[in-house]
Amino acid sequence: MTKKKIKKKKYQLRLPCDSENLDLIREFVGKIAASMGFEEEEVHKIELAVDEASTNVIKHAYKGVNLNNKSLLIEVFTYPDRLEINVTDRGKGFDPGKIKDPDIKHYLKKMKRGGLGLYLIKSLMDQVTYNIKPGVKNQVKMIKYLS
Amino acid sequence: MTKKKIKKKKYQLRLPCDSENLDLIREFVGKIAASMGFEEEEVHKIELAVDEASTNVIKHAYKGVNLNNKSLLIEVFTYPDRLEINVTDRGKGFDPGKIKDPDIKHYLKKMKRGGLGLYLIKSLMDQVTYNIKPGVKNQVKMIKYLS
Amino acid sequence: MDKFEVHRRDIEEISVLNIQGFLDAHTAPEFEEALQKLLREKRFKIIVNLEGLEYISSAGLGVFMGVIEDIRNHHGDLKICCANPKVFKVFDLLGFPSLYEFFDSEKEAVAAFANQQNATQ
Amino acid sequence: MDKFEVHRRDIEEISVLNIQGFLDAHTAPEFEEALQKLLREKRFKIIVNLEGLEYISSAGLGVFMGVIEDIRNHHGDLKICCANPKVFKVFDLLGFPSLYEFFDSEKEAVAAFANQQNATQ
Ligand SMILES: Nc1ncnc2c1ncn2[C@@H]1O[C@H](COP(=O)(O)OP(=O)(O)O)[C@@H](O)[C@H]1O
Ligand SMILES: Nc1ncnc2c1ncn2[C@@H]1O[C@H](COP(=O)(O)OP(=O)(O)O)[C@@H](O)[C@H]1O
Repeated sequence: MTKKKIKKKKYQLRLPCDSENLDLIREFVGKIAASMGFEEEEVHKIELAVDEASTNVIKHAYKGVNLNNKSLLIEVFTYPDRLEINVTDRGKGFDPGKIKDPDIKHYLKKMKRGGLGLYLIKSLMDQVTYNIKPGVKNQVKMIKYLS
Repeated sequence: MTKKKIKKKKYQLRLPCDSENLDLIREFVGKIAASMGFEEEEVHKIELAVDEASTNVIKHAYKGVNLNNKSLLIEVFTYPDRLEINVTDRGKGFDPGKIKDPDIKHYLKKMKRGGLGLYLIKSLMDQVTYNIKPGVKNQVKMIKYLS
Repeated sequence: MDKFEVHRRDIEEISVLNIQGFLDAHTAPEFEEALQKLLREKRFKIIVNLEGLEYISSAGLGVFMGVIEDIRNHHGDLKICCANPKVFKVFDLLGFPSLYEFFDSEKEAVAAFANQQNATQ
Repeated sequence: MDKFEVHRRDIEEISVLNIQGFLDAHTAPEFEEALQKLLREKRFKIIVNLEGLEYISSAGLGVFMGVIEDIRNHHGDLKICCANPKVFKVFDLLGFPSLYEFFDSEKEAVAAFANQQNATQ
């Protein structure tokens, strides 16, 4: 019996930290997901989750951080049964445990916007983990299984 | 007088060496070129040149080469006046000086296909240079100016 | 790089914003500006028609949240119509239908403003 | 990931291959196979209709080059029609119009086969 090699493929995209690139990021991830056999609805969820994670990097990661190369890294790993996506920055980081799920009625009263991104990511993907090392490597890892 | 910082942006895409990814590569480069203001016709030329360089990596670079990570790297640098694209592999390399421009009538007689890729790249882009270090880093660098 | 467009039409007291394309963190400021302009003109009866909207992220939803209180404080409302299922799903995931009225057609949204008018007269 | 399609229609002695979408190194084998099938069936009067073809790279051109000698040795021909300007430009850059007949419409390509027939009778 030969040991079966696990069919894993790696795709990597590194971009300047600018919202004009969200489009490119969604297309990149969406095409890979579609080629794996994800249905259109699932592809949309994956694109949205990656958009949200990338938007957070663009909006928050490098705020007040003095760094020459403010880039955004998207890594996609495809497996026969699932898609894994890492969105990584080298910015100031954050404590995901401290971010509460949004309460929409509360938001309305406070006229506060936002806080929706992390919640959406959790709702859209099957598994989400954070790995935060401020200034070194802050990573959101998202997994979606093929059904 | 303040020294004006040159507006250079860097985009990087790393992919498995597989022709199924040509589509993704064209979209990636095409979107960046379009966003810089290249006309549709020029965008097409840029996409085709990058497709040809990537196809060469997929077809030739790792033939008979035993390597775990056979990947293809596309780097795009945008400047106010031009687009630079590097297509890089770590395969066996080749001598670009030894590759002659194709003679189409000759090809027909010999029933030989191919040899067209490098010629097309030269015709489509404003500047093309090769940097070959077999097994280490083989790079085709292409430049297109905004007119 | 995103394609996004806002078009405004006024129907008497009501202003309709047609938004089209991709509404994300890059294009949200354009939508925000169109809404703020209405508020500066004291036009508080607003319908956002999503018929041509292909995509929305939370940055787009944030724009809706940012103006609604101001609008309602001025006895106005922002009603939403013609969302495609994919776009509606995002609003729905975040509980928007409990705060905003959604309609299948623009006509129904216009009628809802008229009915409110009658009820308060 | 590419979208590419080949459809075949026979008009008496002539076979028309409609190719659509993106013809690159990934999809070229599918086009090659469709041509080889015609050769196996000894059908050597071939029109390739490019009406729906959005993109071609040298891998696609290589397929045309690979079969033409065999076809002409059998007193047949491969004629090309309905290329859009972007696609024609690629053929043109590589000197194909000196080796292959290009037509604006399929009708003209069919007529060219008929004329050749008459000339040799
Ligand atoms: N990559 C990141 N770097 C730094 N802070 C982040 C990052 N991602 C999220 N955050 C923090 O988490 C908070 C919640 O994010 P999110 O739910 O997307 O809402 P919003 O971005 O609208 O505030 C942000 O306000 C920010 O403080
Ligand atoms: N990245 C590469 N690695 C190794 N060899 C290459 C590479 N690019 C080009 N070559 C060599 O150059 C030759 C000419 O390439 P090209 O003009 O694209 O025609 P074709 O690929 O159809 O042979 C190839 O046959 C190959 O030997």
